[in-house]
Amino acid sequence: MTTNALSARPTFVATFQRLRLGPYLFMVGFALVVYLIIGPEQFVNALTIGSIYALVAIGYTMVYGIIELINFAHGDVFMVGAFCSMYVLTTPLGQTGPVTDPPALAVILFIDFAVTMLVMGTLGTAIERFAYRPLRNAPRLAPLITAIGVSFILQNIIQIIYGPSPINTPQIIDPAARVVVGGLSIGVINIFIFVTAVTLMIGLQMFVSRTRLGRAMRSTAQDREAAQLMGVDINRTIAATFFIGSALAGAAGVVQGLYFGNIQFTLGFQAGLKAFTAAVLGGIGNITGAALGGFLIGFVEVTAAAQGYFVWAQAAVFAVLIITLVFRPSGLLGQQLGERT
Amino acid sequence: MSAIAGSTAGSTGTDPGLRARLRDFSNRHRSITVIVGMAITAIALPLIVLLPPFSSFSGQNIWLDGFTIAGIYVLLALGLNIVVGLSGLLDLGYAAFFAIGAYTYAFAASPFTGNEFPFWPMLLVGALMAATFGILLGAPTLRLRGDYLAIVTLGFGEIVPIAILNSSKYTDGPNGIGGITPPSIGDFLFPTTGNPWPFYLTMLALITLSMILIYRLQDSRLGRAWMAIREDELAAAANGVNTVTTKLLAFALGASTAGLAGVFLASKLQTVTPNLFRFDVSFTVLAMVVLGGMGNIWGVAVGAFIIFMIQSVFLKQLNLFFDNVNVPILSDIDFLQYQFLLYGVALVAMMLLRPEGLFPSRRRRRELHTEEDAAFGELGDPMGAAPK
Amino acid sequence: MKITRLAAAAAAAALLVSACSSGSTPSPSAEASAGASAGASAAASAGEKGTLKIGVTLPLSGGAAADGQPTLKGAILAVDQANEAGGIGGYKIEVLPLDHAVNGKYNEQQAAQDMQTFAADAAVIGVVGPYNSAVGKVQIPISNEAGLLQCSPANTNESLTKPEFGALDYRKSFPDRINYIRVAATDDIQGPAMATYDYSKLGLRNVLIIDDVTTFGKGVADNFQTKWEELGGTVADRVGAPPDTTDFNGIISAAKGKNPDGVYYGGVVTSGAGLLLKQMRQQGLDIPFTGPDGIVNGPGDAEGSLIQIAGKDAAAGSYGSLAAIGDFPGKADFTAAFEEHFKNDADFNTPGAYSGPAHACATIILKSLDEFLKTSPDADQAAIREGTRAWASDTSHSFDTVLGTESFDANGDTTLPFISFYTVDPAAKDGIGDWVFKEQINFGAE
Amino acid sequence: MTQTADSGGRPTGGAAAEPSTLLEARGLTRRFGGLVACRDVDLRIPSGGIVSIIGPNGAGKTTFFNVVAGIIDPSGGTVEFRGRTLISRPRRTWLEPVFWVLPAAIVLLVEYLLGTFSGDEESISLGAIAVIAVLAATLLTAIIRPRWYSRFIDRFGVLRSARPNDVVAAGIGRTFQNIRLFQNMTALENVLVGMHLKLRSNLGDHLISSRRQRADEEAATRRASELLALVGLQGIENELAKNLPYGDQRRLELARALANDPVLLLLDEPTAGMNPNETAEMTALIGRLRSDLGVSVLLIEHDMRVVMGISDRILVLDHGEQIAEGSPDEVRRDQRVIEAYLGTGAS
Repeated sequence: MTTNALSARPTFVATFQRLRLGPYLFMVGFALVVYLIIGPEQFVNALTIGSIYALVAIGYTMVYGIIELINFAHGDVFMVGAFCSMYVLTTPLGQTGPVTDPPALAVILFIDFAVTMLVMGTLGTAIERFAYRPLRNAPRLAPLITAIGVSFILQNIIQIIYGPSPINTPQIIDPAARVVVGGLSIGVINIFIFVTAVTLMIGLQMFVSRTRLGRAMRSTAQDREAAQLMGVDINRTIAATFFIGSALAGAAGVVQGLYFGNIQFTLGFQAGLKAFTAAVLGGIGNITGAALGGFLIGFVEVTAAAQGYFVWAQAAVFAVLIITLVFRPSGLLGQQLGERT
Repeated sequence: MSAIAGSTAGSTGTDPGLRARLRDFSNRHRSITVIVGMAITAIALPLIVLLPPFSSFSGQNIWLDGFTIAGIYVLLALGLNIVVGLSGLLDLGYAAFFAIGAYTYAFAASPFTGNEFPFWPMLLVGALMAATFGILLGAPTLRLRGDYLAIVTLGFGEIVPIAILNSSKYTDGPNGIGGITPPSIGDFLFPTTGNPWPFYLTMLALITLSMILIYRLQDSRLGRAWMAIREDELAAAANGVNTVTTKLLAFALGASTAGLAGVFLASKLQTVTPNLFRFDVSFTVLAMVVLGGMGNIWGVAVGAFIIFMIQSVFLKQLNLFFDNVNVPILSDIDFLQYQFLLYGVALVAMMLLRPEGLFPSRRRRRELHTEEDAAFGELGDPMGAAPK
Repeated sequence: MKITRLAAAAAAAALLVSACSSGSTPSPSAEASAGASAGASAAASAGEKGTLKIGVTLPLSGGAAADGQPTLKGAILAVDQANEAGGIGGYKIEVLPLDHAVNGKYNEQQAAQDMQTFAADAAVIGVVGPYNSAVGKVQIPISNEAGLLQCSPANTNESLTKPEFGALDYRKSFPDRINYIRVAATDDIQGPAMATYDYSKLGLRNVLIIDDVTTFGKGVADNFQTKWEELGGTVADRVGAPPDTTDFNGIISAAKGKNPDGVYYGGVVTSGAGLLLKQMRQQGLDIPFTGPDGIVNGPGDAEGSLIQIAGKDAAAGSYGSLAAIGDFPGKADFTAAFEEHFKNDADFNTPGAYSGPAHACATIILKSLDEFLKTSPDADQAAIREGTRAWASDTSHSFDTVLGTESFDANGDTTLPFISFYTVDPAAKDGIGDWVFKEQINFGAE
Repeated sequence: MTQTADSGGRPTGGAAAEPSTLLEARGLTRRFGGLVACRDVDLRIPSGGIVSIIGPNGAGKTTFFNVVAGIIDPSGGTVEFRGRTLISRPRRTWLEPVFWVLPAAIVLLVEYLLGTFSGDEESISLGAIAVIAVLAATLLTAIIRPRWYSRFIDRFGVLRSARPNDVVAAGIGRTFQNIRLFQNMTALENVLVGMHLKLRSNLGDHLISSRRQRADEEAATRRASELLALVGLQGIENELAKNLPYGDQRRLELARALANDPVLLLLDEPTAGMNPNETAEMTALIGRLRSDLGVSVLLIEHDMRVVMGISDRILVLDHGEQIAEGSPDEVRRDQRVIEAYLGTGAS
């Protein structure tokens, strides 16, 4: 997934020019333009929704990077995460509305995130173990179809448990609470979401680049056989990848619940679609790219809404996807695909 | 190629004359097989539904009407089978082409536009329109690896209804287009209700035709190229197969079949609304193809038919049954509602346990027995032992 | 060539088959509903002349069940009452309900098949339904050709009946033979009514109009907007938000800039009215939230109701119109009868917004049947079907229903186009929060 | 069949008579990100010659192969085949998609200027249809790639290296190091796929299953069986490829590579994993291919006996670098080669 990180070492300058700087400049420029078009308040909205997409997109990109599978079920893992978080907040923690006392809030949030991410990670690993691993050497189509099946199953299980209609989740961070930053009043929740997302991403980035497991992931992504020869436990590595990706999706689910205070079993489909677009946009297999892509999608969507073309927002997102695939299939940060198949 | 296989199954293929005769024979046989098979179906279905328990559900006319709608899905499945089954490309936005076909006819023959084009040529036009959009979508994306296609088609399948919804000026948006003219032969206008036979027979004719054509494609060098791509795209390219054009052809031909089905749907319902073409149609058809046995034409057709019947009749009857007998839990479960759960479980189970589908194609079983299958295949019983 | 021969052969077989096929066979679903009604009508000595059926076509499963089931029970109640009273002209009446919800959402294709079923079943003399206007568009061509009386309790899209909105496209076969009538007022009344209410009663001047891009939502919103601009109100913004929208923040922030003093949401709760309201309040947009009957769906404890999703305090300041009579004369009795009749049912045992109208529809069909049988008691089923249709669509006839005395104009629209207005009272229903009736206006009187 | 064979235009028999250059690679380079898989490799294959590439694992042999076969683009250098440049570094490929949308864009602009979109419904829908049609047409041309189209984009400096199928069309067949047969297709079908470019029937023929189509298939099937016989696989036409024993799979792949009557064969370790007997047979077979069919061969091989046995010339790679090139004896004596092998441990 971070192939360019590896290859960056020898000719650093070249890589620096070729891959590193351009996209970021583009990103900054894009953000600037968007900011000028839609103004600060909408910009905050975009960043918030973008953070959620980014978190989900990372899961896609990691899984694709390591086993080249579009994990269609990932969007639904995110959805299940939202429901899991709701369960944790309501049933064991007995929350209903905003929590005002900061320490208590912190504790509750920590428990909520920890439990949800853990459960979702496990779920993701289980899915990989039972639905994908048996098909690792099957034709490409097989796991894709299984993934779709798994996504159906997750959706319907949730629907059976919680019914088809939308469910309220406790917004323990008071959605009305606002702080004034530089003359602009921003919702506390928005700030919280953005910060959480960025923290998680940085954490992940460090994990992947510093730890042993992270290195194992990168080498597996590069060349599974070679990694195996080097003594990397492929199954364990892939399982770990799924765990992390799904955990992040779970975190995104928590955030979703906190932000909108209302969740539904159909949540996963749309979110998953946009998140995958984000992953492709950023260069599939590249974590930073996925993050950037997520925010980009957020910008596109909110800009459309702000300009009064809300109904076209979806279409705009996919237009972006197709254009990317035509003109830069490798995405913002991805490296050129080796095989031209 | 399966023609050759069938023919050379007996001989070791040293005598070209014999082989040639055999292949001609089996080739002619292939089309006849389909026609005979469909003819049997055409006559058998109406008779079967006169027997209990079917007769107790509803009258023959209603059954035939249901079969006609089921036929639309069979067509869709046959088309998607070209893309997914034969060429191994995952198309998740198939309903979009269905929609394009339907709206093509809606524009061609409805008070909304004021046009009054005849139905039969529009079948072709609808197919062409769908194919055109298939090319428009496929051309940029088919150069990339397969799974990108999956996501792009998924997006496309989302965009088309959105586009139809929001360009009210041309499509009357969510209202859809009503008052579409039903087909007519001479002065005989196909009746909307009462007598389902005209639509029923038309649908059977369409299916028969598409099956024959698809078989011919499958047996051609194009069909071989498709399968080669499905098996190993790189190796296929390294053997002179232009993967892009070949994949694009598969995509376009699949789309055109959907367009055909769309035109028929429009003329049957006499109303089209964007709501008819949401993504669950795409996924239902995909499930049909996978469960029917990817790449196996008869299998897919039968699979599609059975699945549609299950979802539109069996599950309903199940509900009613449990409502009547008041089984504690079961009577509360609404089976219709969990249709997609069943699909999901089926898809996963199918891929893990029986990837060749419910009605495995002869190819997949050939290693087990060659001779009798060759003979058996020629008989081509509609239960999906594909006449190869 | 071969194909044509095949066709010929099949056609021949067809004749053979249809010759020996016995017309219609009772379906277990009919038995089912019969069982439902038999409980009540056992005592009655109805049915010496056999049974006739009233079809009910509604979305009855999944998310749509909340709309369909209470409506269905409204019709069942009417029929059971009739059977208890000794049936109609010696006939016992059965309710034959068919569900056209697929995956919990109405499905036109299925609806069309159901209408085919009714049309083919000669014992069906009338149909109650459908619920969604989009479904009506698929069904009316069929029922029109079959000459089958169809009475919708809830369809409000004007194009279904009014030629000037293209209704003739849907009754092509017999443009002058009215077979589709409805007791609900059309959107070209409901929308403008709310516009007037917003303008004069709530004193709004600059509204934000959002629709859910569905047949119903967009239609009613368009009608609202037209009237609104006539009245001299200004439209802060007109936005479409597809039913699967969850994030309205973009829209709201954008709208805030144009400081609207009210919102009109053309759509239903399942397409996001609740989420929109919730997010509006969160962004501190505390302005009246108004909408059509789609948003008036039950008290704060009802699963998936506007009040429950948005929260009762956020829901305060919401106003909804209902395209039916709010407190019709017999409302109290009706509610009592309804709850009494279905007290044993696990769920949906209280009347919904369209139970009354459904009851009225059934009553109208039964009344027409009764009147026709008086004139020609021995008519065969085909004649009964036609006779019932004819009597019901005759503009000179009127019907005493729970909603009051209904009659229909030349298009089959009710001559009692009542619009009633509701608002959310957080304190109502002992603190759960519920919609409370404000007032109602008869736009037929204008 | 014969005339199709000749249309392959290969120098029948008298290949050795005129040792003209068949394929020439100049300064072929390929890097992946930072690491260089092969650098400045020069190679010349005389027609009718057998040239081998040897080198320790990871020396970039297969990369070189894939570049020549058009599977991956080179980062530099060119490959000329029969005097015309086949492979070269792609330039400005991003420009091509621009040409796809350009015509449609122009039409759109023109319509806009003509005020189509302020006009009535008719004109608008017509305008839209026109745009879509143009776009579709452009894309189709781009995919079919007629000569004039290629020349056109050449003029704008868009240079796209040959795709694998172009390479095959030019008359180069190949096998893979790890066998890549179409597992679920029969042996015969595998060879028939290899014959793809020789069959002339088109979509129309398929649909009406025309006489031409049938004749085509007939001839193809006959030829396919001949090829199977040639590599010694008589009578397994209808075995699924995946059910064949390893050695047979290698031969089948060879037969498939021959199906298009190539002038040059790229064989990637044809004897890998074979026992001595099979190896000997395969070596003999390769020799026969040259003598009987006059096919030139470019060979990657680890088995030195094979290499020294049949090669005219040998190219030695190590870490992507070309360290030696010459006749077997020269190479055998070359100091760097010995180091390379001893250094990394001969395989």
